[in-house]
This record gives sequence, structure tokens and C-alpha cells, in this order.
Amino acid sequence: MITLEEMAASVPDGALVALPPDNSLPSVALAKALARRGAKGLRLLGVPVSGFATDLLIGAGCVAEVQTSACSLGEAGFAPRFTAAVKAGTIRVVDATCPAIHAMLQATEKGVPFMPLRGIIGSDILANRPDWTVIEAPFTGERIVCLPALEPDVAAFHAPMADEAGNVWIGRRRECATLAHASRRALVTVERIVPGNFLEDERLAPGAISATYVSAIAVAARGAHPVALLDEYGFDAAYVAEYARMARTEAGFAEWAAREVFAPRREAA
Amino acid sequence: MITLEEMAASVPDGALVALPPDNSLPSVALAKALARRGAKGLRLLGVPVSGFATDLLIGAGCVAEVQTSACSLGEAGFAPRFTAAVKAGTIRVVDATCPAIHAMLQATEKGVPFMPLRGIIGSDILANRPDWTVIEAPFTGERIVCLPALEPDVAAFHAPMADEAGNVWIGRRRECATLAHASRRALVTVERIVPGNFLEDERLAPGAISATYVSAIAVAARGAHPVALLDEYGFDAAYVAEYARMARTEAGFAEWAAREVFAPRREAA
Amino acid sequence: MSFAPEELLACALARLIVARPTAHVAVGAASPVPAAACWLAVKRGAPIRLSLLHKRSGNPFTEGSRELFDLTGQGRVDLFFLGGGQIDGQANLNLIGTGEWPGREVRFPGSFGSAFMYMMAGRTILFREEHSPRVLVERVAHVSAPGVSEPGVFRRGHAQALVTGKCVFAFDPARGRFILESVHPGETVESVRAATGFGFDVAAGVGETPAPTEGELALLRGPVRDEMLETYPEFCGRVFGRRAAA
Amino acid sequence: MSFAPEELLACALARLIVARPTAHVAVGAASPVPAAACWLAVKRGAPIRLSLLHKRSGNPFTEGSRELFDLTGQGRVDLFFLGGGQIDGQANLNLIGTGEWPGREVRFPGSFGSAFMYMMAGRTILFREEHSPRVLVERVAHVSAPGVSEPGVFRRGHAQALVTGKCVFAFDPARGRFILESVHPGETVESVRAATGFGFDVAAGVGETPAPTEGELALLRGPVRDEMLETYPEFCGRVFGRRAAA
Repeated sequence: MITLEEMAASVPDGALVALPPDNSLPSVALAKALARRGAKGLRLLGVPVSGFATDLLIGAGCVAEVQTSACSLGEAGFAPRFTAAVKAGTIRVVDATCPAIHAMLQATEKGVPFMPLRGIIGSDILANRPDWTVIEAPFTGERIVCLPALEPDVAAFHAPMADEAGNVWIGRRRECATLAHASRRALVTVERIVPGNFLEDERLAPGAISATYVSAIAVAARGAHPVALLDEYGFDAAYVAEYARMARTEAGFAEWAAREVFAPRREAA
Repeated sequence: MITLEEMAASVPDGALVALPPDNSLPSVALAKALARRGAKGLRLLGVPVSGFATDLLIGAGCVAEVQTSACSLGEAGFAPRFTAAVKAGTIRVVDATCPAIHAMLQATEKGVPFMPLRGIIGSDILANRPDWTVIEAPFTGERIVCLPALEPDVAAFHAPMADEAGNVWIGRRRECATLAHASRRALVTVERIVPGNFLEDERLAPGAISATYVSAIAVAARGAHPVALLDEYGFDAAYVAEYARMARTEAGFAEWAAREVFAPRREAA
Repeated sequence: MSFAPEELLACALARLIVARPTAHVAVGAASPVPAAACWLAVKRGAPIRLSLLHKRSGNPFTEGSRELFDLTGQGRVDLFFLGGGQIDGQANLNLIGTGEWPGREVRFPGSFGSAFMYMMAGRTILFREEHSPRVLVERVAHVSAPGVSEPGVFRRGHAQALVTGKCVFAFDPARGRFILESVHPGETVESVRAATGFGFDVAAGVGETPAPTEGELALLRGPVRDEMLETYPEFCGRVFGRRAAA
Repeated sequence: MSFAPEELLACALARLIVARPTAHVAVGAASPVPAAACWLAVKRGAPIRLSLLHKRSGNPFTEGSRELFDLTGQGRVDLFFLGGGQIDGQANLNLIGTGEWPGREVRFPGSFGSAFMYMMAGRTILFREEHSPRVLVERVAHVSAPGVSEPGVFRRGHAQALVTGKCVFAFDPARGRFILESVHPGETVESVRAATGFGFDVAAGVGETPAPTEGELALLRGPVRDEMLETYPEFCGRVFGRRAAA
């Protein structure tokens, strides 16, 4: 158990940080804390796409590179700081496609150097991925894409709860389990710590990630906000819409961030 | 919803039938029903090993082939009918190793023609698997085994419960989910049908398999017996020990089966 | 009976859905019109399973966000919907952007799973309401997902059709070419051609896209609306709102 | 103080466990002695995470039976235990059988995950109580899992040691050869050689396997027994039973 600010401090500049998107347990609280600590040169990985937390980190100048299958604010439209940064050329964007990101993480999860994946051939995504390759598949002889194992330095996500043994409950968002398995360190913010041990409870165990894979836990109430958290709280559409409007310009983003990210103790309120 | 006997009737002779082992939700009830219907030439797949249900089906003369990573009765020792059949040469045994069976099913789950897996090279298991191959891996150049996608005709297992929507709850035994995903048909026996929909419940959904993958459900109370079922009932060591003793000989197995498999309506008691 | 443009589109899509054997449809696009079309097909009695990826409660997947792609890889998704910032005459999709890679001129959000789904779903219906030379181009700036594939590359399905705000095109994967099947009320073959950046053929029996029947409208404004209200409240209010309140 | 043979073995194994950096041990073998050794190391204060695969309640895995193999593939399992129907002088393991493949003479249960685990775990301790020329052979009839691997094949670890009812061997993977490190009380280098089907070297400082200390025995018969009672009731009763009841 560490504090949110300690957790942010433990993420080194330049780290490859994997983030799930909106609706899949992003830790917006940690993203804000990373912005507060002035993280630099982060390489973000969308698992498998990117949303609010990524746009915020780009706006705050923390990001050198984004590998993702898409970056958007969903109903609130294009991600404004991402879009501006692509246009300005201030971040490197490495495009992927959703199942490829899952497969690259599953390769690391399984301890194999690569995974094959159908599709993709004929897409310019492949033409812009010198790190992906095409082979003739054993058995069928078809041409198939092979993707290298991808091991993030840090996986960061937000879960409803952790238990006293350090297990984390993520429910059906099993991509966060794969992400934790595949990453060197998994940093998890949670709404609360509960007594007991999820692994001893047949009903809770299927939605749990064993503490084996969890490097640190910090409590951050409403840590996914403005994104929805399972059945705990809903999507704050007004908050995101306001962000989308203000973040259209760098100045507008700065104003928004001064109020919503840097204003002291706001997170703890 | 069908009856157990209808479910057994729906499994054609010669089918490739995947069965999880003891402690991982085997449907012993369905194995007994298959023996009662006089199934012939079944090809059994242990996921990833084989136990009581497989030995029973071999003893009953239902089996032509077993692909597995091991066949045993656990604490009760060697699987007697399996062992006798190997010695007599009356079944074909295709040896695998646990993660290879998982990987072959995951290949089908992911819709790829093969999966790479480290290890195995240097084992005579590989030398006896002309359907497995070794390639030079992209990216690392290491020699690595590639395993073909394996698609069982039928997956059969036993779960604590299904809901009214046809979803099945298997808890943390996620290999049964992969198995259902990878198989043409999934036949599931359950202790009971419960109201509602597991997918609408964040606490139950993580341990559920969607009805999308479930071909048929039959109620079979204590359908895993003598194997343990999660936290519902324990392992009946005395029952298995008696089986292990009687099934040492063909005649002893026949006597046991007459009482425990073929005696009318015993299952419904 | 008057109807909203979205209602016409939903009915046109629903007809395409039931035109071929369809056991399972996954709707991943943010657009609510394909979702309405699926519900319409179901409410008319088609035995179709729907996986609505944007549904918050009762999300159909229990293995996280990879399950849709695994499911599609297994061949269990008969129909998927895709759109595109640009769509070209060979049914190539561009969800990346224009200008130098990765979209230095106009950046779209990204490919999502299209580079996989388009090739692995049983078939795809392309849907894009904006029908303009800006969207429907001769050749996309970047191919996120290809309309056709070479021999030796596994591909399960292709575009079945492209439905826009002006018309319905069928797609012939063998020739890599769209065929105009029907024009929506108020459009003509000529008005469609003028608004389309790519060349296309015209079907012999090209006619007007049929208007929704009273039965279809009653289903859309009643049971379909009820199913969609949680996920698409804004859409339901705008398209079905008045009528439902009556 | 008198002790059971299993107590000596557990103490010998526990010493091997703590001899190298060990964060995580998975115990998959049905044999309870390695489990007792792990618990002994933990109860002596070693900061080791144990994944006990035979534990019924609180099974450590939430992704089903593939998780152990994935975990090991990731390099997160520092130590695993394996046995074998036959073990040869190159540390090859045979869990398949003897006679024509797949074991027409004597069939063992099968390889389980050994062909993967032996190569992917950080290291492996081999444990087999029966020490006879039948088990410890010059060359196994069939290799389930190889003791050493060729260059160009990924391999993370090898056998650290082989512990039997008679002695402790170390294993040198570079030479592919066992080295006798200590003999259990009552055995000699010669008695071990007579009971071993393969050739081996003898360590310069070969001596007697140390008897369990009073502290070790107190831990085994108290806190270790308490941890193991649910999973191995028969073993606990037989080995620790009388003493624990006192």
C-alpha cells in the first residue's frame, strides 16, 4: 500500500506505460498524478485503444509516443490533445489494431517470442510496422502476420477493490489480467481495500488478479472518474464534454488542467 | 434444456470429445450416460490431462483414442483401464504435454492456424507427434515448436449452475471457457438452473461462459461425483479407491459398471 | 406515414441483415443506426443473437475486450458493421487519416479492430451517413482495412453492402467494385454519381430504397426504442422521441 | 531426537530451496515432501511465495489450469519440483513408460507439463524417494523432458539437484552429469553407487546429509503440519501424527 503520489513517483520518465481505455478500468487518478509529478517522455500503450487518460497525459506534455489502435473520447468525439499532437508532430504515433495489441501482450503472458494473427495483411498498418513480420504459416501455408511479444514496463489500471492479501478484483475486464501478466510492474489504484482473500472465495476468485502480479496498490476513491467503473459509478458525460471543448486549444487545456489536475488536494476531496 | 440421455445421444460415435480432468469440472454424469448409450470409437482429449471419466469410458469400450498429457486417478493411483488398454494396444494414445494442449485449443479460440510454444524440444513427445513441427522463430531466431489449432467436435463438462438465458457459471476454471470457445459444440451438465442472467451481474459474469458458446445444457445433480465440485461437494476418495481396486481387471470393471453405470435410474436417485 | 432518415436507414440495413443466413451479429460501431437495424430484425422474429459492444450493463463478454476478436476469429460472428473516414471504390477503409502517415493532415481516431474484423467476420455491412466525394473517394489515403485480399491470405468475408445517406450499394468482391442497388427517396442515380468519388456499376433493377412500412415504424418506435434507450438515450430522444411520447 | 525419513528429506530440500534466490515456488507434484520443504523454508522466514497446485480451497490461479504454464513462461516461477518413473544420468526424465512407445511394457501416467516446466522454470529440484537401478537408469527408455538442451533452443533453467531416499546429487548442466553431494544416514558412497544405474561424480567434500535440527522438527510438526493438513491429511497423520498429538 502506497499513496497515489508515491505510485506516480515510481514510474520513471520514458517508461512504456500500458493503459486500458475508457470503460475498461483506466486509472485517471494515476494519470493526473503523473501529470502533477511532471513525468516526461512516457511511451503509452493503449490496451487496445486509448481514451481520456491518454489525451490528458499528452496535453500535460508527459508523452513521447503512443502505440494504440485508436484514440478517442467516445461520444465526446476526437481526442483533442492527441489530434493536435499528431498534426504538430510532437508525439510519435505507432498504429496497431485491437487484436494485435492483445496478441502481443498474450505472447508475453505465455512466454513465447511471437504470436501469429490473421487479418491485417493488405492494411497500411502493417506497412508502417517494421517490427511486425509476415511468414508462411506451418500446416496451412497461408501468409500470416507474426507479432513480437510486448512487455510494458508498467501496467496501470483502476479496480473497484483489493483485498488484504494484495489481490485485485477486476471483474470481467480480463484484459487487465493479461496486461498485469505481461508487464514488468502492475500499478493498481482501487476504490477501497476489503478484508479477506478473494482467492478463498469461489464467487470472487474468477474476477481477481493474484497478488503475484501486482507490484503496488494505492487507494484512489473515484479513481476512474470521469470514466464509468463497472456498476459502481457512471460515465460523467458533462465533465468529458467540457474537457473536449476546453482542450481544443493548448491554452484551454492548461486552464482545465490548472483546475482539475494541479489544484491542490482536489483529488482527496 | 435436454435430458442427460438426450445429450449422450447427441454425441456421435467417433467424435473428438474434450474432457477436463478431475478437479476441473468433468461431467462424470455424461461419461456414464455415454457408456449407457454404448458410444463407440470416441476420441477423447484430456484438457490438459485425463482422470476418472476417461478411465470409465475406456473400460466401457467407448474409446478408440486418447490424446492427453497424463491419465491418472490422482491419489488412487494409476488409471487401471487406461493402463490395461495401453498394454493391450486396444486404444491409440497420443501423448502431449499440458501447455501444448492449452495452446492448441487457444489457437482455435483465437482463430489462428497454429501457436508457438517454448519447451518440448528434446522430448520424445515431439518425436512422436508428426502433426507438430519446429520452426525458426521470427524475431529471436530460436528453434520453437508450432502446434496446430485443435477443434474438438464436442466439449463436455459439468458446472455448478446455468441461468435462464443459457449462460453457464464455471468460476475460476477458465480452461472450460477456452474449451467451449474452441469446440464445435459445448455440452454442459449442471447441478441446477437459477433465475436471472449472469451477464447482468458484475459479480457472477467473470466466472460465466456466455450462451453463445453453449450448445446444450442438462441438469445432472452431483454430476461431477466422485470428483469434487468447487466448494459444492468434496472428492469421494472411498468411491474412487473402490473403483481403482475393482477396475484392475476387466471382469471387476464390468461388475462395478453394472452397479454404478447401468443399474436403472441410479443417476436420478 | 412520415419517417426520419435514420428510420429509413435502419430498415434498409435490417433488410440486408436478414437477406443472408445470420446467427450472430456484433455491433461495435458507435453509430446507433446499425444497432436499431439489428433490433428491428430481431423484433421481426429473426433468430439472431446480438452482441452489443457498447452496452454497459450485461456486456456480453466475460474475457475482456479480446473476446470479440477471438469470437470473430472462431468464425462465430456472421456479420459486423464498419464505417470509415474514407471508403474507396474497392471497399478499402481508412480510419487512420489523410496526409503523411499517421494522418498529419486530418487524423481520424485510428483503426480500432477493423484490420482484423473486416477479414475475419462472415461479412461486413459498411455504413456511413455522410455521402460526399470527401468520404467516398477513388482511393483512400491510407488503407486501415483492405476491401479485397490476395490469394494465400486467409479471409472469411467481405463487404456485403455500403449504406449511406443517399443510397444502398452492393459489393462484388470478385470484381472489387460497388453496384448501386437503390437510391433513397429524393435521390437519383445521377445525384448519387455526383456525390461519389469512386466509379461504380448500376444494378439492372435499380430503384428506390423502400420506405419503412407501418409495421416497421411501430417496431422501431416501440420495442426497438425500449432496447436502445439505456445505451443511446440521445439518439432515441432525437429520432424516436416525439412519437414515443405520443 | 528421532525423525522420520520424510522429515530428513524435507529438511534437505528446504536447504536446496534457500540456497539460491527464490521469490516464487510452484509445487505441482502429488508428493507432499516438497510441499513440506517449501513450508519449512517459509516458516524459517524465507520471503517465498508458494503456489500449491493441489490446494483445493484458495487455489492460487484464476485463469484455470493454463495459468501455471503461462506464469512459468513469463519467468515468474523460480523453482519447480519434478520426479520421474525413470531418471537418467543426464537428468532426462521419463514419465511416459517403458517398452515400445507409448509405454507398452510399463505405462506411467504421462508427461503432465514436464516437457515445458523443466525448461521454463528458473530451476527444478528432482525428487524421487525410490533410489534403485530400476528408477535411476543409465538412459531413460523415453525422454519426457530433457535434462539439457542444444544451443538455439530457449531454456531458462535446469535441474539444481536430485534428492532421493538415499542421497543428494547436484547436477552440472554444462557437463550433463550428477555429482553426489551427501549421503543420508546409514548410506555410503558405495551403497549409493550400487543402487544407481547411472555413473556420477563424487563431490570433494561429500558427507552425510545433515539430520533435522530440533528447530526444524518443531516447525515441521507444528506450523508446517498445520498448513498441510487440508491437502495431505494421510501424510500428516503418518509422518507428523503421533508427535503432533503429543
